[in-house]
Parts: sequence; C-alpha cells; structure tokens
Amino acid sequence: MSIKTAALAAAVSVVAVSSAMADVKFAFIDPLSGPMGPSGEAGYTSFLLAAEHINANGGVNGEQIEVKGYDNKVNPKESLVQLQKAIDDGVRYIFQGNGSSVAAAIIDAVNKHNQRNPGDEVLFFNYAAVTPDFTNDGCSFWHFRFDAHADMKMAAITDYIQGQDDIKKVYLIGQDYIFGQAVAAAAESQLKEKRPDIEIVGNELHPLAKVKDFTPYIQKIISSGADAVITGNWGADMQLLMKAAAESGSEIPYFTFYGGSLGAVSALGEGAIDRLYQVTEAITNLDASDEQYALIEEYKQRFPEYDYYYHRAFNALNMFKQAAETAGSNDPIPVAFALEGMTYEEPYGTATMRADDHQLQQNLYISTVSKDVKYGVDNIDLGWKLLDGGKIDAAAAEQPTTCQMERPEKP
Amino acid sequence: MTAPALSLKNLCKSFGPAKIINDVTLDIAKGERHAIIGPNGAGKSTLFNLISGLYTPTSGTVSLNGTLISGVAPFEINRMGLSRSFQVSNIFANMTVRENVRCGVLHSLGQGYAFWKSVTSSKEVQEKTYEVLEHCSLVDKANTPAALLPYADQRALEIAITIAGGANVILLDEPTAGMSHSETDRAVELIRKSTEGKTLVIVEHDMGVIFDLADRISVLVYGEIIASAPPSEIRGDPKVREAYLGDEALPEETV
Amino acid sequence: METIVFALLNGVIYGLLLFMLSSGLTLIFSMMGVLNFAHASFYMLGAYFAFTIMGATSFWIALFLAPVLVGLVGAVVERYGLRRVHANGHVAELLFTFGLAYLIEEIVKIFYGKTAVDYKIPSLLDFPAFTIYGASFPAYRMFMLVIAIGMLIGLWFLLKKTRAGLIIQAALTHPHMVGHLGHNVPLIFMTVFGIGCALAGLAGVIAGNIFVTDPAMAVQMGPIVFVVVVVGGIGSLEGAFLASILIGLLQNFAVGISASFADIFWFTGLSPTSEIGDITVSSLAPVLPFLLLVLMLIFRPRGLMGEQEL
Amino acid sequence: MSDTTQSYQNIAPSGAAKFRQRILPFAVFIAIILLIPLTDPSRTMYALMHQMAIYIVFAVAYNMLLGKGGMLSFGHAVYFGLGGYLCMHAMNWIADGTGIWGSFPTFFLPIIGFVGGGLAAIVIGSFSTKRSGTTFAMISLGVAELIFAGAFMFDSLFGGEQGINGDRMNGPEVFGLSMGPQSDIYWFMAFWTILAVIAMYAFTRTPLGRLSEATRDNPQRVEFIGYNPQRVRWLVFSLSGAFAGLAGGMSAVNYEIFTPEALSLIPSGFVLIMAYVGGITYFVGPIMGAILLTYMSSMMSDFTEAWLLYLGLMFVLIVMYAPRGIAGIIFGIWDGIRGPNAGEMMRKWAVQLAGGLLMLIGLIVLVEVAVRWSNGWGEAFEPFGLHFTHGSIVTWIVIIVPLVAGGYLLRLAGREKEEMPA
Repeated sequence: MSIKTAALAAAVSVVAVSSAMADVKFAFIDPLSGPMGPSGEAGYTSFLLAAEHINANGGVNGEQIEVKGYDNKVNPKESLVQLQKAIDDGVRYIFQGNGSSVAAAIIDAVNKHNQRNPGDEVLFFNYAAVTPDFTNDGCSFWHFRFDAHADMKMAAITDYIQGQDDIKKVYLIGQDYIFGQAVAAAAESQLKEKRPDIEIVGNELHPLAKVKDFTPYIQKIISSGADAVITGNWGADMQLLMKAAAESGSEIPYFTFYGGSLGAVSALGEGAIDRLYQVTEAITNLDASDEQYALIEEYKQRFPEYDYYYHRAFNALNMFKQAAETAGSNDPIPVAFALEGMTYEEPYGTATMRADDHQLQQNLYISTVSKDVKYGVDNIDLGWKLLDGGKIDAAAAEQPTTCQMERPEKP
Repeated sequence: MTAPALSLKNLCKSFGPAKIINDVTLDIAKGERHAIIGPNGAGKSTLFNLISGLYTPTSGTVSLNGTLISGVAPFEINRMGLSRSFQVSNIFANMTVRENVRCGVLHSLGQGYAFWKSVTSSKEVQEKTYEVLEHCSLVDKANTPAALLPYADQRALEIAITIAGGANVILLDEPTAGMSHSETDRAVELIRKSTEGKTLVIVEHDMGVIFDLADRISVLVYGEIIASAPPSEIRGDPKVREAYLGDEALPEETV
Repeated sequence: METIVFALLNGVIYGLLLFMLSSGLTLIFSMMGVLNFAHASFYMLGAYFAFTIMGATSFWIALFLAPVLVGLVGAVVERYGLRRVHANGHVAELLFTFGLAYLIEEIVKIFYGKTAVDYKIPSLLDFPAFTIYGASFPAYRMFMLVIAIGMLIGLWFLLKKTRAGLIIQAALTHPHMVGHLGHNVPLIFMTVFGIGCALAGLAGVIAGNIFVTDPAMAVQMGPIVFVVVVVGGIGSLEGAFLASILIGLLQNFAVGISASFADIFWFTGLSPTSEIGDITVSSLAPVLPFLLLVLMLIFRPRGLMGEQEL
Repeated sequence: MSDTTQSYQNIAPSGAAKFRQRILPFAVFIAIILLIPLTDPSRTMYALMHQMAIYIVFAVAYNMLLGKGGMLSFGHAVYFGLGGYLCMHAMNWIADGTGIWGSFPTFFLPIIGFVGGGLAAIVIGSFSTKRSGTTFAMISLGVAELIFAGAFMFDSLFGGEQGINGDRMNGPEVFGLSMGPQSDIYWFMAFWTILAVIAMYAFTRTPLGRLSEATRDNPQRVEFIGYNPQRVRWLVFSLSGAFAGLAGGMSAVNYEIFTPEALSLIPSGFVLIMAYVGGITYFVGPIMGAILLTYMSSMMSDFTEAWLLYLGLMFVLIVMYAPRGIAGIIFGIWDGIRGPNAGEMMRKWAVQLAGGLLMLIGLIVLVEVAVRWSNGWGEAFEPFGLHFTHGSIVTWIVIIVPLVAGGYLLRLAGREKEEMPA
C-alpha cells in the first residue's frame, strides 16, 4: 500500500535471508503500531540497515547478526511480555528507546532475569530513553545508554538560552510520565541557575500519545505571553504539537529534544525556520566523510518515508561490534565489560562509553531548520542546520553521575 | 378480634389519566377463599399487582395481617407471608422442575443469600422440596427442564413455586386458563389441597372453578367492586348479571 | 477572557461534531433498542474512505461520496448481520456490534496499515480565517462549523417536514406502534441504521483530517459518543444536541484551565505538593465525560431530556 | 419422615452421575495440571501456560457475571486491575518487610487481590447493579473509562505511564518455592487456578449461585419468592470482582508489573470475547475460551499478521450462528453422536463441516492475500508450496469458488434442518 512499507519490505527480505544463519540475535522492542508506530519504525529501519552493513562486512567475530522487531505499543507491561518472548527466541541483546516508562520496566526486568537465570544473561542497549535516573541512582550493569540524557540535552538548551537576552518568559510543555517530568524539572532548575530573570509562565504535562488536537494547549501558550517554549515531546506528540502551532500562526520559538520527529518540520513548513530548534548527537548536514554521506543517502533511498535520524542506532551496533571483537566473544558479559570505558571513533567525533554509569559521552549539536541545506527532511527541502556555536564537545556536555555500579564477576 | 388477612382501603391506581382501580375497599378474612371475577380489562391483574407490591398505589392502602404493605418491595411482602402466581407462566425456564421448586423453598427455610454452603447441604430444603413436588404431583418430572414441561404441568409448577415458600396468603392469577376439562379438575383439586387452612385470593374466568372453590366472590367492573358476597348471593345479584350480560354466562345452579 | 473565547469556539465545534456522531446513535438506539457499539467505527470508516477518495479525486467529492458509502455499509450490516441476531435479544445485538467494531478496526489495519494515514485538509481551506488574541483561527474549523450547522438544519427538515421524518419521530417515542400503522418496519430500521451510520461517516470525513486518522480513532471516540446518548436521554435528539455541546464545552474549558485543586480548594488547606492538590483542572478533561455519565445514571437515569428511564 | 428422606434422594442425581458430571472432570483437570511439568516444558511453554492460568481464572470469574448472572460488563478488567495493583503494592510492602508484611509470603498474594477486587466491586456494584441489561453494560463501560482515565492522576497508586513494579522474590518461602524461576511459578499458578476454579464451581451449587441463575432468567419471579434481585446481582457482582482480583493477583506475581492499561477497555473486551467464544452457558466454556484465545494470541500471531481479524470474525460468527460457543458445539456433537438418529446428524454435520471448511479456505486466502497486498512488500501468500498473488486470476478462483460452494453447502444443511420435524 504505502511506499514506506515497500521499502521496509526490501530490508526485511534481506534480514529474512540472513536470519536463517544469524548467530547473534537482537530484539528491537518498540512501538510498531499505533500513534507512536512511525517513531518505532524509523528506529527499526535504522537498526536493520546497520545490521545489514555489519553482516555484509563479515559480521561480528565471524557471526551474522539479526535484529527482529517486537511491537510493545509503548506499554511497559506489553514490553515485558515481548521481552520474555524475545528471550525465549534466543535473543541476548535488547534495543529499546521510545518511552522511559518502558525502559524503566525493561531495566528492572533484565536485572531480575539476569539474577534468576545465571549463564543466560541479556544486555539492554537503550538508544533513546533519556530519563537521567537510568545512569544515576537507577543505574545497572546490564544497561547501556547510547543517547545523551535529559539533563545533558537540557544543559545544551539552557546554555543557548542564556545568551538570548530577548527571552524573558518560557513555557514548558511535555508528556506526563517520568521523562516529561524529568525534562520539566531539569528546565526549571537549570534556568533558575543560568537565567534567574526568566519567568516560567507555564508548566504543562499532557497525557502521552493520547492528545489528538493540541489547539487548546497552543492557545494557552499564546495567552501566557511566552517568548519561548521548551518541550521534550517526541513522536506523534511532537508532530501534532507543531501542527497546532502552525495553525495558530504564532511565531514563538520551540526548543526541543525531538524536533526531528517525523512530520514535525513539515507540519510547520517554512514557519519552522529559525523557530524550531533541537539538540541531537548528530544531524545529516554536518560535515562528514563521503562514506557517511553515502550511508545517509542509502538510508533515504531505502526508506523514502523516513530520514536518517537515528544516527545512534548505527553507533550502538557498531560499538557492539567493536566491543565484541575486542572481547573476542559475542556473549553478553564479556561484551559488557569490553564496552565499559570503550572509545569509538564515530563519523562526527569521538564517543566514550563512561564505565561509571554506562552513559555514552559524545558531542551534541544544537540545530535549527533552514532552507539552505544539503539534506532536507520529511521529503521537503527544509532541513536541519547547525547553529553558530551550536556544537558542544563531549567534554562540555558531560554531567556528573551518582551511579554506584554493581558488577558481576569478570569472566 | 384478629385483623383480616388482607385489607384494601380506598385503593386507587391510575396510569396517566386512566383510572384502572377506583376506590376499592375489601377485607378478606383469614382462611377465606376469595375469588375476584370481572370482565376483561376490569383491572383484576392490576389489583393483584397492587397487592403483591409490583405496583405502588396512587392512593389508598393495602394491609397484610394488619401491617401496612403498600409501597413495600415485593420480596419483602413475600417474606411477610404473601405469595402469588402469574397469569402467564412465570417460571425459571432453564432450570429443572426440582430446582424451580427449590428456589421457591430457599428463603422460607432461612437459606438467605448464602454462598458458603451447598444448596444441597440442608436436609430441610431437600425434604421440603420433595414434599412440594409430591404435593403437586411433579415428582416424576423432577429432573425435567421446566421449559420442556407440558402446559398443564407448567401451570402446576407455577402453583408449586407459589406455595413452596409456605406463605399464608396465596394469590392465584387465572391458574386454570387454557386448560382442558380434565386438567382443570386436577388443578382445582391441587389448589384446594394446597390452600388448606390458608387464605386464598383467586382470579378466574372459569365460573365453574370459582363457584366450586370460593367462599366469597367479589365482582370487579371498571376498577370498582360492585358486589362482594357468597356465591349463592352473587348468582342472583342483578348488578352482576347486568355487568356480565353478553360477556359470559354465569353458570346455572345445576353446574 | 481569551481562554473563554477559545474554549467557546473549540467547544462548540467539538460539540457539534459529537452531535453529528451521536444523532445517528440516538436514532438507532431509541428506535431499535440497539446500542450500536460499532457506531464510532463508522466514523472511522468515513475518515478512511474520504482519505482514499480524496487521493483519487478531490476532497469535495469525498465529502459527499464517503458518507453515502458508509451509509451503505451500515445498511448492509443491519440487513445481513443485526437482523439475524435480533431474535436473541438486545444483549446479543450489543455483542454483535461489539464484535463488529473489533472487525472493522482489524480490516482497516489490513487495508491502511497500523499507523496514521496522511489525510490532509484541502488546500482551498488551508488558511487562517481570522485572528483573535494573537492566534489565528483556521478556516477549516469554520468550515466544520458550517457543515455541522448544515447537517443540523438538514436533519431538522427531514424529521419535521417529511413523511419519513414523521414516521421516524413516532418510532422514536413509541417503537412498537409503527408496525401497527402498516409500515414496513424492517425497511425503516435498515434506512435509519444506514442514515445514522452515514452521519457518523460525515463526522469522520470532516474530523479525520483535523485530528488524526488512525485505527485507534474509533476506540477513542466510541465511549464519548455513548456518554452523549445517555446524558442526552433516550429518544431525544434535542437531548443529544444539548449533551454534545455540554461535553464539548466542558472538555475544552477544562483543558484551558491550569488551576490545580490546591488553588481551587485553598480554603481547605490542601497542599499544592500533595497528590490531590497537584491535580490540575486541565488534566481532568479526559475524566469529565465519564464522571458526568456515571453521575447521570445514578441521579437522573432518563438523561437531560429523555422520556423513558434506561 | 424417613420415607421422604429416602424419596428425595431418589430424585436427586445418583452418586455415579454426580461423580461423572462433577468429580471426574475436575480430577482430569487436576491430573493434567500435575502431569504437565513431567514433560519438562520450555520457558516459552511455561510463559504460555501461566498466561492461560491467569485468563482461565479471569474468564470463569467473568462468566459468573455474564453467563450465570446475565450481566454484560464491558469493564470487568477494573477489578482484575485493582486487585492486581493492590498486590503490586503488597509485593513492595513485603520487600520493605515492615510490620506483618515481612512475614507474608508472595505465594499468597492472590488473597490480597481477591480482597482488593472484591472491595472495589462492592463499592461500584452498590450502584451499578441496581440496573441490568443494556443499562448495566453502559454503566460498566462508563465506570471503566472513568477509572482508567482517573488512574493517570494518582501516580502513587497507579504509577502513571510507568505503572508499579516489584520483585516477587521477597518474603518467606512456602512449599519450598523461591518464586524465582518459571517452574516455581508454575506450581503457584497451578495451586491458585485449581483452588479458584473449584471455588467458582462450588459457588454455582450454593443458594446464591442458584439464585443468580434464577435472577438472570426471571428477575421478576425472584422478587416473588422472597429475594431482592438487586441484592442477588450485587453479591454475585462482588464475588465475580473478587475472583477477577484474584486473577489480577496471579498476574501481578507473574509479570511483576501493573500499568493503567490493565484497567482499560482492551483487557475487558478480551475477557468478554474469551468467555463468549468458549461458551457462556457452560462452566467449562470460559476455560476453553481462555485456553484457545491465549494460545491463539501468542502462537497465531507468529503465523499471520491478521490473527486479530480471524479472532474478530470468529467472535462475530459465534454471536450470529453459535451463541452457545465452542463448548456448545462440542457438547452438541457429543449429544448428537449418542442420540437416536446419529447417522442423520453425522451426515448433516459432515455437510456443514465441508461447507465451513471450504468457506474458511476461501476466506483465509482472501485475507492473507489482502494482508500481503496491503503491506506492499510484493510478497505472495505461499501455503504448502502454492503461490497466490493478488493479481492472478487463479487466486481469485481459489477465493471465490470455495466461498460460493461452501456457502451453498451451508445453506443446504440449514434448509434440511428446517425441513426436519422438531
């Protein structure tokens, strides 16, 4: 029916061929249906392509890898059912990212599983659930995070806002769950420290993935007289927020974590230029090697409905490969120890998996929408362009951790 | 002097503008077999519904053994010792005959809403059920699903459920309607036997049954009682003859 | 002030949309005693049909064609499904429509995928109509208002001025009487079911693009439409209308109010950091219709304007 | 009197009949449950069986309401969920070990669920059971939506999006079960399933159980044998809620998490479908439904994307053509085989079966081809080495011919039935 699925099929058929001989299995547990389905599919396709590349280059320690999708409908309980199913299918590595509520449940379940089934451990590679707690008080040896957490991203945003003297009033809107609450808390405390003169004129939390029409929320934002909005919204909640913002005709800038969510830029259209900002670990319009450009183009060609967005999916799988080859084993515990403190030369800089808390330290980039770009998004000619001084080095983005890691015995 | 078993005082019931029961006053003594007759649409069933608590009177009162029962819920009236049957068989069609009767027995034997003991644990319930079945000649059909019973047996079961609770005041609504002669005779026998020593109020169209059974007859026409007297007097009452003219003939003395 | 104006505008539009959905359900429920669980599924079908038709032709053709198609689907469902289970009573009918809702959702998922389709507002109407308090009001929402009012007038005309309408009206309050008047009751039922579904389909056509057209839209809308029918009262289109507007306004006003319980009940000394004190009125918005339903069923079971008790 | 005693025993079912009808099925049921671990099931099998156990208890509890009490509820997951939530909190209290909770084994958490679900049902039932039929169904729906939507406002009770999670491996051990591995949980599930199912069967034999059926069939008559039908409904509703809560407690221990979705219309609808497909007029119906649907949901989803469509179709067909469910079909066939004109019946069934199978083949090909066409992956439906694409005429022949032929056979059998004297 749709082009989107046609392309996905191409990838699936490749994976289907390889699955027969796959030795290392990864489960991708994220929404593949419902309002957040497109977010999940964009991530899934990234992992599929990354796995395909690794397999084409001889696999990992000579073994082929397979990524299989499990639809969790962004529901923690359903995720655990899928997790159980995945483990029963022989999966040893889990990818998940959409929804910190789900990530929290998976961390808990993986901890219990590994405690109860020694010798049968699984690792959880978190590629997008960024509640800071997971690499602080709630840290776990079995969990690795490949995306900067909310405090890190918020620090980048508030640093930028610190220099914008015309912003006097800020409105916070987010999804009502641990992630949205963490974003709001980070924004509040960091703004208070960096710009005590800024007034927070609204702090709104709306239900996750349930709002169909954000018009009343946008009207509240306009009525509040805000000069800027900060939001951690992702997926459909980001896209629909932008749809309502575009309809209202207001010109308030939005500082976001996930302005790159599918359809958000096209919802705003040209209104997004210099008004929609995002903090990410990479954007396609950074200077990069030809190899990276080729990858971006290959992704777009294979999955025309999506854009190369989940750079961290490629990082995560490549880091797995590097760690497994360093350890000389594809088993979870050796891989986990090899990942700790490992440095990886990624296309846009150097990334380090901090051993203390399993939080990847990497460069962050603040970007906004522009017409003058190499790669557009949402199949229009607008794309993300780095702000002047928008690059934050990994060292500058680093935040302290309170993690007290408990490790199993090293093999 | 003891209070009458049933006492209706100035009882009225209207549905919208239509007055179905109009100022009915009637005392029925304990142990009396009282029949209510009247042409179709006279309000006989409505009167039963008022007495048994299905309807609340528009005005007037109903007393059972001297206690006011108008406005009281039907199940409470039943617990006070009044039980009724229905014109259209109103049984538990999905249950067997035995289970139907047992349901009728339960409350009177203090089983309440118990859900911690088996329904068969009480010997008393079992015995009473059997007694009623035997009384109504339904023993050999005890395990037949009620819905599969022949019509006459369904009517007998209707009476069995009605008397199972051991009520002292029994209201029977056309118990023999639609029965053949021989079936009717059997039913009358059953009624006579089961209401021994009890107060019976019966609505019937079959005048043979009425005059055979009743100690006293009340004639209800357009919601009003136009006569209330022993059978012999009713037969001669010109008002009654007038009301029944062209409706159905009153049985002659010889019947 | 801004909040009030915004909430009024959005509330009335949303309310009229609800009425478009619930008028059909009220008709069906009152006449046939069938609580059509799948009613919102026809709303969803309307949106999807319109999406397909718009892709092939234009929105304006979809606006007329999609509701007609949905109405036909409804009539077929009544003729070959509902009528069959009718003999087994209302609970069986309710179960049938429940299963139907399930089935329609799955069929939609197979044909259109599990995620939302890109059903867009026609470009002709994609401009701001006017601006108040710094926010522009989209022309398409005004268009929805016009369609809804048009439907209202159309329905009124049909019921009050045509012979068929008189029969339907009679059947609304005295469902058993119609047969005695010598009318073909099954045909009337089928027609009413079809029209009811078509109205739901129309609501889908005009709302699918402003909200989201995805397989979950029926499940999301369904329960609210039930609320409208019960709160309005059985057999009363006027009641359904009042209830629709009431719920539309209630939800939109609630979303617009940021005050928390602690602010409202300050006199009780409720702490703003406590769990109850922290609840904001805007977060109550999704709960309000159901609260209204439960209270209504307990305290006024015949609804706002209903003639019979449920 | 001894005469009567003798007689009433004569009309009651004989000891042998009782054994055959009541004891034997349970003995077989228990024996199967006890023997399963000998087959050394895989972890997947365990997971599946645990899910079945939870749904068996939930579906039978639901059927106390729908089948035995005549109350159609669209929101029974509320009691399942509230019972389960209470168990999750209790599990965390046990982990904290404060007060008496320190000595409460997680094995007995379903009791807490029973209490929780029961209390919730007592409160909500106090007004919802005043009505029956469609109105009751609507109230149940409204209450469920209210509680589901309201759950997101009280994070300390329901945990918001994230839900409440816990660890079952706390508190004292009983029966030597650490409650960690799946095989330990199996015995926990077996214990509670057997206990709950027997208790719920026993309930049908109590005065209230009988009255519940009486009230379902004829609430008016119940009033005239001295019982208040509203009170009967309320009590039955409360007990049904309590057993649903017990199932929730089993689920809490199994998954160690509860999220607000557990209270929503989706699980409520699922249990309704389970009970109805199995057959609500039989005690074993919901058990069959729970086993079949759990199996379908976890296994069929691996074979076909459209399994929910098949499920929906099955439900609608059962509502339309076999309102007594799968149990009704099985018992119908059983009775028919042993009946007088078994040959005649068998012939008719053979025709019906053939017709049904033909239609099923056509339908499956249609659905599977449609699924692949809509996915747009260019895949073809390839059962048993055959090859069907949506463009080919062969495909359409394989769809239409069996559908038409099957439909014709079914009509034929249906007409015969009408002609046959009753």
